[in-house]
Amino acid sequence: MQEAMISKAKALLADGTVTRVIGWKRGEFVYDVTPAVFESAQELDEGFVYDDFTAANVSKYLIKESRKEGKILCFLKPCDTYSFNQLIKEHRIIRENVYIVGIPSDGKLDAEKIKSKGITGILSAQRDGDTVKVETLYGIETLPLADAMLEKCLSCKSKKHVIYDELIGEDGEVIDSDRFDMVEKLENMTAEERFEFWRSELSKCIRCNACRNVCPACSCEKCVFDNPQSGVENKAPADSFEENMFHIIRAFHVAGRCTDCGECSRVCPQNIPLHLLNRKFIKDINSLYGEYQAGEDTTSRSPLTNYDTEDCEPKIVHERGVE
Amino acid sequence: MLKIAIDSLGELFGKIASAQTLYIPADRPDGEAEYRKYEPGMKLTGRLNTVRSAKDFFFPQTESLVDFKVEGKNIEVIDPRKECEDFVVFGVRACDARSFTILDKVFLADPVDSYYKNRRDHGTIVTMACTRPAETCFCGTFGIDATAPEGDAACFSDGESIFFKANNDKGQRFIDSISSLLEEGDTAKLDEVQSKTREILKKLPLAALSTENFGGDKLNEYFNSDKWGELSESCLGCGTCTFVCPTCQCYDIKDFDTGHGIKRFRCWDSCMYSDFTKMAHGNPRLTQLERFRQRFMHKLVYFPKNNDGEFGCVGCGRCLSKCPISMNIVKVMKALEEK
Amino acid sequence: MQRIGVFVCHCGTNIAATVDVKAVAEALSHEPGVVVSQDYQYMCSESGQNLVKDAIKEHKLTGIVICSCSPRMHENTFRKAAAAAGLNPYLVEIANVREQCSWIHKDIATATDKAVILGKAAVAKVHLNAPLTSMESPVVKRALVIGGGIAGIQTALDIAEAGFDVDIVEKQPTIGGKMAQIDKTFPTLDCAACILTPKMVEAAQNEKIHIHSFSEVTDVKGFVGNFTVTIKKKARYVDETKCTGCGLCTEKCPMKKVPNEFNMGLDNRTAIYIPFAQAVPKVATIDPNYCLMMKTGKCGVCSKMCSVGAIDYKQQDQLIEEKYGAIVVATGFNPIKLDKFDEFAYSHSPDVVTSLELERLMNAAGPNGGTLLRPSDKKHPHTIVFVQCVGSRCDDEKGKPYCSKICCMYTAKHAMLIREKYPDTEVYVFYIDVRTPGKNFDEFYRRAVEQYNVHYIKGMVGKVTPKSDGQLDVQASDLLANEQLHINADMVVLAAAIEPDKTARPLATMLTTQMDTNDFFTEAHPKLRPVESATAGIFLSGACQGPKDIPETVAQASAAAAKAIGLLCKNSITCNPCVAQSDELMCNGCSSCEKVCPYGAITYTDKEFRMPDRTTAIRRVASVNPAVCQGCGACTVACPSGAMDLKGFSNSQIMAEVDAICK
Amino acid sequence: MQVNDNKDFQPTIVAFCCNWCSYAGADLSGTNRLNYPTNVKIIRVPCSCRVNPMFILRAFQRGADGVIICGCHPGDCHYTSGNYYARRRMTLLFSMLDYLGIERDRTRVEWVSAAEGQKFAKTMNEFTEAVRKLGPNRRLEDLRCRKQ
Repeated sequence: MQEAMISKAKALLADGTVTRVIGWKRGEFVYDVTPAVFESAQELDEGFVYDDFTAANVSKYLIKESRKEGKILCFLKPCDTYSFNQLIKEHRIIRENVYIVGIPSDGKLDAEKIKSKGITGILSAQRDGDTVKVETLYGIETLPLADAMLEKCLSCKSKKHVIYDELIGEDGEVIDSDRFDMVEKLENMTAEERFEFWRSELSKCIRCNACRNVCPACSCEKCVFDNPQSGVENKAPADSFEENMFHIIRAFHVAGRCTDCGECSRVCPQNIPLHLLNRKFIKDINSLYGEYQAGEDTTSRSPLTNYDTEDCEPKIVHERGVE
Repeated sequence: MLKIAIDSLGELFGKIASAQTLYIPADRPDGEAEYRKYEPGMKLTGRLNTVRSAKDFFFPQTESLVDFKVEGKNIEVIDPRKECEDFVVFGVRACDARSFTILDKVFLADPVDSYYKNRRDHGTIVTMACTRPAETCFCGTFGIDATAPEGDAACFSDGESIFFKANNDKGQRFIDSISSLLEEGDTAKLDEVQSKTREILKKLPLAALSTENFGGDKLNEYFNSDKWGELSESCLGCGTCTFVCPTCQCYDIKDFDTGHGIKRFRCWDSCMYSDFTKMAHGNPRLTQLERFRQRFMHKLVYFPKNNDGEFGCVGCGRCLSKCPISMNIVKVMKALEEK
Repeated sequence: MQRIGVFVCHCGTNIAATVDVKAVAEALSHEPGVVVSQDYQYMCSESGQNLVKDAIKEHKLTGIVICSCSPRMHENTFRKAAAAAGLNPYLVEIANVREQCSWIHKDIATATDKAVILGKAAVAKVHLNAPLTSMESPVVKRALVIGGGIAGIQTALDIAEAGFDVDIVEKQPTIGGKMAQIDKTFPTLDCAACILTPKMVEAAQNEKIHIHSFSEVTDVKGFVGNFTVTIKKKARYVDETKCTGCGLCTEKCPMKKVPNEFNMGLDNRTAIYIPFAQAVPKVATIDPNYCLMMKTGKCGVCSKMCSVGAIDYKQQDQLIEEKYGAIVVATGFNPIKLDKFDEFAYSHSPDVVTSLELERLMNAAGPNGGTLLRPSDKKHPHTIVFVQCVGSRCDDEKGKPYCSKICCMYTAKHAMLIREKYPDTEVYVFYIDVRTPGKNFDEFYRRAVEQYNVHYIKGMVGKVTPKSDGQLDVQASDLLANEQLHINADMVVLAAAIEPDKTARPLATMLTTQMDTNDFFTEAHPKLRPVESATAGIFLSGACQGPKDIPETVAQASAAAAKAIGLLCKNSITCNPCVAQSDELMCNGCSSCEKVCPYGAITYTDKEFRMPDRTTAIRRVASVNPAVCQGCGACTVACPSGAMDLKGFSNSQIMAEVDAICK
Repeated sequence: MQVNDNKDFQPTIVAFCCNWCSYAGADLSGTNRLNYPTNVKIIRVPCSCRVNPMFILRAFQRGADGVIICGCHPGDCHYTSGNYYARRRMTLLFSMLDYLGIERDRTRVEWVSAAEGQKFAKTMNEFTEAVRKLGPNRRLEDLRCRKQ
């Protein structure tokens, strides 16, 4: 795949379709790839990489990149295309300045997750069917694929590209995913248990803002949490601010716009399952206001800027689920 | 050397905790490790290091500086500080141990930061030599010996026992306080473990990384390097690297209106943030490039320039693991070295 | 530094009996920024107001808080008083310590505590109040009526009567609309043409009314008092100013096989035509789809016949732009298409007709000169079956969920007229319910049943099948008798549901007015503002807002006119200054606010900004038109970055109140 | 459920009322001298759609024990559609708070028209009682703001 992408990129650079390519650049280790812009065939040959660790969603970079001179080529995985579309809808990306090549993805590995299984000194990692073989400083370790795969890929919602100029490989389908299982599990806990669960997770927050800064839906010029005028500005974890304000408000602000790309949880240095907040909103929206997938198109009204006169009353919250 | 069987660590921790607050690195359900206040039954983590460094105990992410109690039109000023109680941080790695040398240069230099000093005076750092360094480790680059950590007292494990060594008076007092549980032991096996570890350290992927091309005299050369644009291009401007870093020490001072008054507190800040050191006139570093450059120039050039060649990095590798887009000091060093 | 005055009203004993007003004044005097805190017997009295005014001047107050009755009662009083003393009226806040405190509580201690908290919240808010100035926006003294049916005509006549210029835009070659096609009207049975055509003529002759027939609205910009509308005058290939309507061309035109829309396609017209004899304007129009000259370049008969030289085969569509202060929508309705109702054989048999087609079949100016004949063989029908609710009150997607309202009455009218004129004809009406609310309506229906012996059968028609003998087999159920019926009918008349005109939805988009799911325009308030749209300056007339009969339409048309006149009478509009405001530096241009604005007050523009990284960039940012914004605040919550805020109820003001209450 | 019904607990309750219906309804319950607890303090907003979830969280942060939002009945909004948006926003917010383990009875939305003084008073009596039973809000408060 990587070779096909590089030759595609070279061809598009050569025929002048694009002037730059955004992709991923090889790092020091097998897993530390960095999103990067390539401007020549040589740069592509030297550093372009697409493998089991190229998980970063590059859509958000296109806000900035699409405003630069010349057209840019981006390689988008199925999940990334949803983010891209949503940003088009919000007038954040200039579509004409981007050439999209859709690329397939069969899930990415998570070095942090592998490390959390006690594996250290990672030198390489190879997928082999349902297992992953990890070569380390201390020998070879094998672990089940599910234990090494990114959470967001384990509950992938779609292998379909919702926007592209061309595809490498076959397009996939929307998947019947089990992504709401954990939300449901939480819903079925008692309020006390839910409180304990979220308190223990959210209290780990160090307010590094990685979740916000990586989030394609969080593209505000100035975030309310950075704006002293907003009344909710806050820089560091203070008492219960993150638990009671930051993560709730952030999830609410992206509700109806979050495509469930899973980047928030991927980047959280404290492994807080932030996607479970967004998924709760998605699940509620689906069940209360009809199925809605943000980013699926560029024209539909998001559920929170829409209504139906027959919508349910807020007291439905009091009437269902577990208290 | 004095030692205790690993099986008896619980007893040791119990004894320490009975005299003062004890923090040890313990496992979290998600597989990461964090420092926790010791409670009976708690076990040392098997992970090499914690997500948050030992810095937090001496320079917490937020702390109250002064309170103003407002009643109608009256304002009363209250000092929220209390005399710190003695505490022990156990199991600090060599890299984190060195971070205190760096933090001390900032906070204990004149004018002394009394909040920090209060905690330094009352805290005992007990370090633990590494036996299984990770691929992200590069403490050796900064002259740190992972097998001989600094700190008030150091511990060494041979897999069966933990050996103790005092590095200073405070460390000696600590060892004395637990000496009833310790016994003299043979270090033959430990020596073997140590030399094995040293072999691994030499083979680490980043073992060759050197600071020889960095330091206070490189300001002009690197400040204007054209590499910064490419390096900072993908930076999200989040604070992950800063907040997991054991040596980052920048803070902001803010007021919080509680409704009854004002709490003036300081909190960690990150030079990667767009409002870092924002002043009345605006922001001195307007682009992410400038902010990104600031972080690495500070660690590799400005800090050694102002602190007798001491670099602002200890090679713990946290930022290598945690940066959302995997940009880090190692990549920066290597890129700047490329001519 | 703020200098705030607090004034606590006793309201006689209304407040003072349960709230210790002196204690409230004393407590609030210690709040930050408060420089004077007083209580008084009746703050709203002249002497009370003077007390406030004097304090404003004496203490150079920058804001005042009145602890008194509800702001709904006296907010304006105190705003005026403040203005009189030189303080911006929007620097006044009211703490409602009567309706929401003294009147609902009995215990003096707790009521006083609460009054103090309410006062503190008001003080906290007023700290953040900004002086606001009401904008004045001039009103263009001209109205536009879109649609020239009876609704549009009536509205235009009333507006013109009040002395304002008014333009009618009608997409057909003539005004008159559906009413012109109707034969008789219920419940009085007067001839529709006899009452409509004088109004059409009156409209044509009124020098304040300007009729743009054969025209469409293509663009609407602006806002209340100041709309700019682009009207497309479609080419009719006849110079309106020259044509005298003599009709010679229509007689001589060789192309005579054009389906006649006015008679619902039941007969033919010529390629150059005047829709009907009383058309206004009485001007010919060439149908380019049929005109031989236009299609083949060979003919030109009309041009040769025309003595005034009005024929112009090269005429082009023309765009004109006009400014209006008010717009009245009167786009009316149409019967729905019946292609989804195959069971009634509408498309298979010419003898199955809609009610509107029946109107033409019975009309003296219709295809049969007023004699009711079966379309297929022009024979006199002896049995006619009427089917009600065809597509109305329909559960599935074939039809409409609503009641079309007029069908019950016009069917009774049709039945009665047929029985009157042709007593030998049997008339059956199949209905779900007969709905006759309206003056003299039920009496009318009863006459049909009792005097004219129309057979009303509660039940559904299941199927209409054309038979080989030319008759129609109507299979139906009688729900009351609980039996299946077969009727051999000569004609079947379908009461097709009515729906808004197809042009309504694109028009609503242009006007930024709201529509319901059935494409009827939504009124500003279902009870209290039935003829206004939620968008200021846009009014609703007739069936575009919902099914209506003629008297209702006319009533609403006049009501809409009255509202439009009320607007046009003003030289300028004072806008509510408590409107949304976008901080362009923070705006992302995401359009969330625009989507929730019920008034279309938010627009986006690309503007050049100096960015934090010293570059300049073109950014898409929202701006609010303060003349259109009504200040609901929906946008402020939709905006994730907080770029949108509401003056007078800003985020910081509301949070200050929250803080004061919770502390 | 707590056994203690917190008889002596005086909750702080913030009520956001839309200017056109519910605030007028509140006035009407005053005019009719219909009693409801002093715990309820009303904040006037132009429309229920002006209520930002941040205001609600802010109230809880600052120690409110219950927050209620009142607006025109659906279909009667002065601004035609404001309460429809509010209804969606509040449904989702309340659902999220519930998901986070916050007591459900601390939040409520009620549609109260300008004529429903009785309903306003009844609603406030019920809501206050429900919140009183829950006891002080400990889960959403910010300790820095707690009354000393």
